[in-house]
Amino acid sequence: MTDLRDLAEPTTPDPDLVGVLTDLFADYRATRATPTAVVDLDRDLWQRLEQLGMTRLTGRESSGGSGGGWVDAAALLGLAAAAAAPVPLAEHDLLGGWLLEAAGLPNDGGLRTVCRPDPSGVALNVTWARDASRIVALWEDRDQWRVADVPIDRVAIEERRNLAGEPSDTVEFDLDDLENGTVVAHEIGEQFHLRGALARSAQVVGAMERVVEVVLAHVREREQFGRPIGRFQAVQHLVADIASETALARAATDAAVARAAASEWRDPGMLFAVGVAKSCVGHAASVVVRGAHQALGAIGTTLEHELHTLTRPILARRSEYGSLQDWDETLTALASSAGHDRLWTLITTGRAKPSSGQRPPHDNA
Amino acid sequence: MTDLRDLAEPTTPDPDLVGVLTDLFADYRATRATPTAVVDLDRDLWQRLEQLGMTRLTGRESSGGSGGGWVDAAALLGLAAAAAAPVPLAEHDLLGGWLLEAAGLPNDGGLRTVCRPDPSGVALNVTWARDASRIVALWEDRDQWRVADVPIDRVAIEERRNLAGEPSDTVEFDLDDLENGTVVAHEIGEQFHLRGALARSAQVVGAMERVVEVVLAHVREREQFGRPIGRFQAVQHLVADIASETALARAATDAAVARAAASEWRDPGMLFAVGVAKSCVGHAASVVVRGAHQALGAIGTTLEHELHTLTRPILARRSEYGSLQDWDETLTALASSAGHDRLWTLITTGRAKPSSGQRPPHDNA
Amino acid sequence: MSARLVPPGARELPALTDLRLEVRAFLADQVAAGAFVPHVDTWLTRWDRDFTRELGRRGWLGMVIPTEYGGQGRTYLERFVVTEELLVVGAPVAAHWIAERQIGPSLLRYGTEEQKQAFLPGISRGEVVFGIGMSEPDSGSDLASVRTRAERVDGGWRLTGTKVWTSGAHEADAFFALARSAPLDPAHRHEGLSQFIVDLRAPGVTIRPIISMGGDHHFNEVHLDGVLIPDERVLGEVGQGWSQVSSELAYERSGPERVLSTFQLLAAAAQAMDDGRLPTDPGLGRHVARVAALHHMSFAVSTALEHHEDADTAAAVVKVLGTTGEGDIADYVDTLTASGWALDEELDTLLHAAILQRPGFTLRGGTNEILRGVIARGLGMR
Amino acid sequence: MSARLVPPGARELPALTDLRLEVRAFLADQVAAGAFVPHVDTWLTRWDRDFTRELGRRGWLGMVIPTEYGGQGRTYLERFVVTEELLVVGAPVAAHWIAERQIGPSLLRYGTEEQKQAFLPGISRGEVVFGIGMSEPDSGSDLASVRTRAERVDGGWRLTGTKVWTSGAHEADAFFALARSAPLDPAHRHEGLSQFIVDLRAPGVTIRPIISMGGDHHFNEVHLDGVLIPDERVLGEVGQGWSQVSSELAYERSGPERVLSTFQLLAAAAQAMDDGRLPTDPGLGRHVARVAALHHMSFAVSTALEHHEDADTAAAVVKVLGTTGEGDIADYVDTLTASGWALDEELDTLLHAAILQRPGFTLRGGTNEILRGVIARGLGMR
Repeated sequence: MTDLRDLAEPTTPDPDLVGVLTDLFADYRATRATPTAVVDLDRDLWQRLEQLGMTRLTGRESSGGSGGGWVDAAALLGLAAAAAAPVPLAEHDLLGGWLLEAAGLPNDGGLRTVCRPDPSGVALNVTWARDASRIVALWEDRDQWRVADVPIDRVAIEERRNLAGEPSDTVEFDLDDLENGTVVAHEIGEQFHLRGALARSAQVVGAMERVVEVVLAHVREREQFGRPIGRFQAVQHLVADIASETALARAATDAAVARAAASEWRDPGMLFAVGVAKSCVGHAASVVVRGAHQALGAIGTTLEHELHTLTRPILARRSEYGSLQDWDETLTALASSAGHDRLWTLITTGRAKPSSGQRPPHDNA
Repeated sequence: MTDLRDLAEPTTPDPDLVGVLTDLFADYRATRATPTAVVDLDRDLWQRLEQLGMTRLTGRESSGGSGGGWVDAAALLGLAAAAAAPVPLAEHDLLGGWLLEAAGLPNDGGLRTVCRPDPSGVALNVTWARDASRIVALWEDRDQWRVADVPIDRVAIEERRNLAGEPSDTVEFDLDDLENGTVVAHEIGEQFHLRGALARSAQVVGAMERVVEVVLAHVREREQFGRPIGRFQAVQHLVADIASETALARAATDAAVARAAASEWRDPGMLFAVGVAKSCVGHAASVVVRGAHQALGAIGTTLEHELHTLTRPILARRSEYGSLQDWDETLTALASSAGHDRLWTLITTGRAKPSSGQRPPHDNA
Repeated sequence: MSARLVPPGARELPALTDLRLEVRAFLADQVAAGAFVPHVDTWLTRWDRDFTRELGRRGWLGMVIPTEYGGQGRTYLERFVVTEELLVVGAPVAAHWIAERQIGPSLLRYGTEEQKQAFLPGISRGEVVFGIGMSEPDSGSDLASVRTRAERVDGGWRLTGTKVWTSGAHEADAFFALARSAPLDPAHRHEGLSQFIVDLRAPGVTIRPIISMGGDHHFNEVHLDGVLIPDERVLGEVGQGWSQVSSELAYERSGPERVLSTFQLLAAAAQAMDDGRLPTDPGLGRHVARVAALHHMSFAVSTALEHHEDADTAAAVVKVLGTTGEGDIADYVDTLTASGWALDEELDTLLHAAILQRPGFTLRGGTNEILRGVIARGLGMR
Repeated sequence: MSARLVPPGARELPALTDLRLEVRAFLADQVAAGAFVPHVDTWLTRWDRDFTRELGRRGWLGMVIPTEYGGQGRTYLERFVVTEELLVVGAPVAAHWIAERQIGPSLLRYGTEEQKQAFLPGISRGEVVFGIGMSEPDSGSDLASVRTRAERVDGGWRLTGTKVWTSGAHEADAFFALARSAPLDPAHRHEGLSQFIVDLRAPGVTIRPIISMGGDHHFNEVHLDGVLIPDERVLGEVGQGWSQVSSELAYERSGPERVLSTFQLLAAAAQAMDDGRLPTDPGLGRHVARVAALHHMSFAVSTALEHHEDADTAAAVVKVLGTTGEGDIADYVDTLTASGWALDEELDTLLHAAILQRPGFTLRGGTNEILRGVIARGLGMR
């Protein structure tokens, strides 16, 4: 019989890492304050993560990172999101740290966020901008992509908040600061949107898995008409549906992460793989958020309940790095370009044409 | 207190007419043959309807019609569709008869269908073409609309069938026969598509109401796990959903029919009203067909069961006179043209702009 | 059994349309003057006593209250069009909503002459503001499980218990409380309940806020600690609370507030599509069509109620479809919207508010699970 | 309890991909040569013994049957990719489907050495064609309610009863029949059932067609009138029929045929959008994404089964999502298609077939209502 190891490679994160993080976030959950409508950076948690090397998990060891890959990083993002931890792991490490390395710029480890300013130097909805020491900017300048690592005191910040109540600021750069950006490879500029979209997918899936747990605990305990509401067939089906959609979103996200990790993002099928994850995650979010709030009832809409600390970020993040509609349109374009004879090839390899590269639309996250 | 009669006018069909038709179709249902995959015109039933004046219900009395209005006609279409009666009432009377009257052409009462040939003289999916004695053609000829009443032996028919198994033929006209068509008013050409779409909506709603009855009878009688399946909460909710969607489709269709009847189709809001009906009916069809077959189980997929004599025409007709997508796009165009400040005016009056007229897209039924 | 769940439709005639246009013109002026900023779900979240009193002055409150009690003596159909116009424009109507929708009609039906004289004129002027006290901790959709006790005392009753989800209690003058006036008989759970008119400033009443997930304060816990209710503030018959409450459900469930809570968001999305700020998408047309159809269906139910026809099942249909649609509009617009792409303050504000309010749409006034059961019963399945 | 219903994913490695491409190239040649016309739901509706035998010759049947029984001795993962490739291209695979999916594995697990020798080589060559006899009139999803009786006789059993929805029985050689070999004990309904291998040409077997709503003949009623089954054609243990049948459910429910039945329609729609025959619409991307995610999920379940891990709940998730999606694709394309607008023979043919087959997707192999209950149980709710 064929050796199974030649056929398929499991893509699971380092169990030790998962163990450490599970304990850390369990502890965080047990000691955190009651939920609030406005959510600010938790610097204590950030320091604990920093001490464990988690804030620069994917950075090269030569530049002070932990040398981890996307499989572990996606696990970290998911566990943090399940704990509704207000820390900019994606922005600081997977996007900002990566851009600095790509540009060969030094990284002092200070908290960073990232954005793509428009030609006038303005970037909208920059998460955690007000909390960063520097902001890593990426922009397209006459067919070249450039990166700059701009100190926070060189930008003007208009404080805003996203649906999750987190900082999501408007940042205005001094155009002088952008003028001398470091040129990076073209692929860096194209990958940024994909990496951001996949990081968001991993976060949303992690939060949705926690939502399923919260819902299950509730429907087992809460009684109505003399029995736990989880005994009602309508509630069982509703919970089965949110758990199933979450599982599908997980499968799509894991597959994209595995492909990214195996190819170090060089696989030309990454656009399709990320699109599949973003689409499945985004549609799952509709089902999961609606279903969870319906199952929890009025209590789930109160400020003190955990549920909204998950559902609000789920919806906030599914619209980052492209709307759900944008990604469905991207997939539609890929699918119709693949046409009848190559649709299955697209699904199995991510390539619509024998040699295709395609940029995502609206990729100005 | 205000007199209610000044505020709202009920729009219900003539109860005597409904009584006669209910009896007629009950009798038809009781005596018809078992269902078949291929459905042919029932000439006996057609004759009985003809004897009652139903085949020309909306024709002017001066030209041999019964002088009925759209409210009664919609009731007739719905009851006939609920009985899955294979008779071309919409084609012959509401569309064909109306076009002949509009063109001032004689109507000998012989069975007619209608179509809109393209410039090469070809019309696709012409229902009941092979069974007609003449085909009423409508086409646009250099900004003028023209009508011709063409004998069946002057056209070439390629026999095809629609999803319902009914004749839905490709008809090729001799261009000579179309050359001397009678010019009709512009509004006739524009109304044709709307009248066809609303007639189809009335048929689909009638069939869906019968589906709800079939489902209810089944779930009360059929037992599984020791009790009627209608006692299971999941089945109750499924049936509640199909009945609710059917009710919504009914409300939308009745409103459009009432507006058509009150204004004799002159109300500029008819495009919106028909679009609302076609959209709600079309989306309801998805829910109702899926839900009914799910509730009925395998037995409902057999040739001998009544269910498919309803669900197949429901789906066949919702794609006639514009696809569901076409109509949603038409409504989107109207709604975005109305914009923020006039969206509610659009909903209450059908007018997107203070003086608007708009043609439906893809109106080549 | 009939597969027809909803009464036949009716066409609005010019007398109604004139009223509609009159209200619409007034509201357009108010918006233009900045008297209020259009918003979503305003019948719960936007409280403005001045605006409410202005509606009273114009004769658009107490619409179905007879003139001898200070009302307008008009029809449910006329109230329907006024209500629709107020909701679609996102006007601040929370202060009078509950009184106008159910307190007034309940008082008319079950109140004593003294009670009618005491409350209806103030309600019609928009000066007396009511809440409603039904739900209790853990009662959820099972209203018969209320545990607030009404104990007979000399000349009245003493109420002890806790009501939750009482919207606007912190701003209101009084509320109707459902309480158990006789011990629970498990075999007849719906018996022994009574309704009381409770002055929210009476001794023994404590009101604590329940803060919503968006940080807003609309709901309250109302603690009743031996609150004395004189006999003349019992509503209707002692022990008949359940049937009194149930008889109002069709009015409570079929109104346009079960359809239009997110209409301002839909309108903003239509504008954004026209302006190119949102991608053109057939989903807009689909949602507009459903709102239009529900407008007809809700009107049909109002017509039936005006004729005193039974419409409980039809009202449940309106509420299930309408509240689902309200929420679907929020989710739909959310799926079209990309963060970081463009700044659209108005759309963002409406969208975020709609998303935060959405869970309540299909829970309040009977969950959609309960209501689908009501529909199944109407279809003869239970 | 874990919220994780589905086993972790795995990445396909080149050895599998090479097999995939080999099968794909063969199938492309077959289509080009006109050996078959791609269609929807071919694992139920397209029966071609020649094609099946050709697959056997190429080593793509009996994939998981050991070589000593004439099989290929390969893995479930290898069978998985072969199966996917056959389904997406719409190949005529009905003749071997049931044998390959469940009869072979069941014989391997429960069959006697003689039974294995008797059937497995023929199955692996595509020469012995099997059906399955589970459902009965009125049994529906409640399989324990089967009433076919197995009566003990000298040297064997006599089967009497009626099986329905037996696909391909009119073309098959034999089927597995589930029958009651001991009287029903209402307290232990799952006991007293046994499985029998029935020669469909044996005396006492009568096969009558059940015609589907589209006029096609795929299903049958199989009447068993005292059919003699020798002891050596009892499968597994007498009285253990229920657990034997149940143990195969994960294999039966999680396969790609629960995802890909309408893939040819989806592919045709993608082409039609590219050609401008259908409007460009983001729904295409949404459906393609779901198919892709289900491909990963179904592969993950196969990996777990290969490792003999419990995957009943995960299989139910695949089947619920997959079969719903198959049907949604049919409905989706239908909503885009206007009658009378353009003639597209290929798309029309696939669409009509998909619509007519659709009701079966979410019924066969356990209805989605039953399966959502299975998922709820997996979540610890029942």
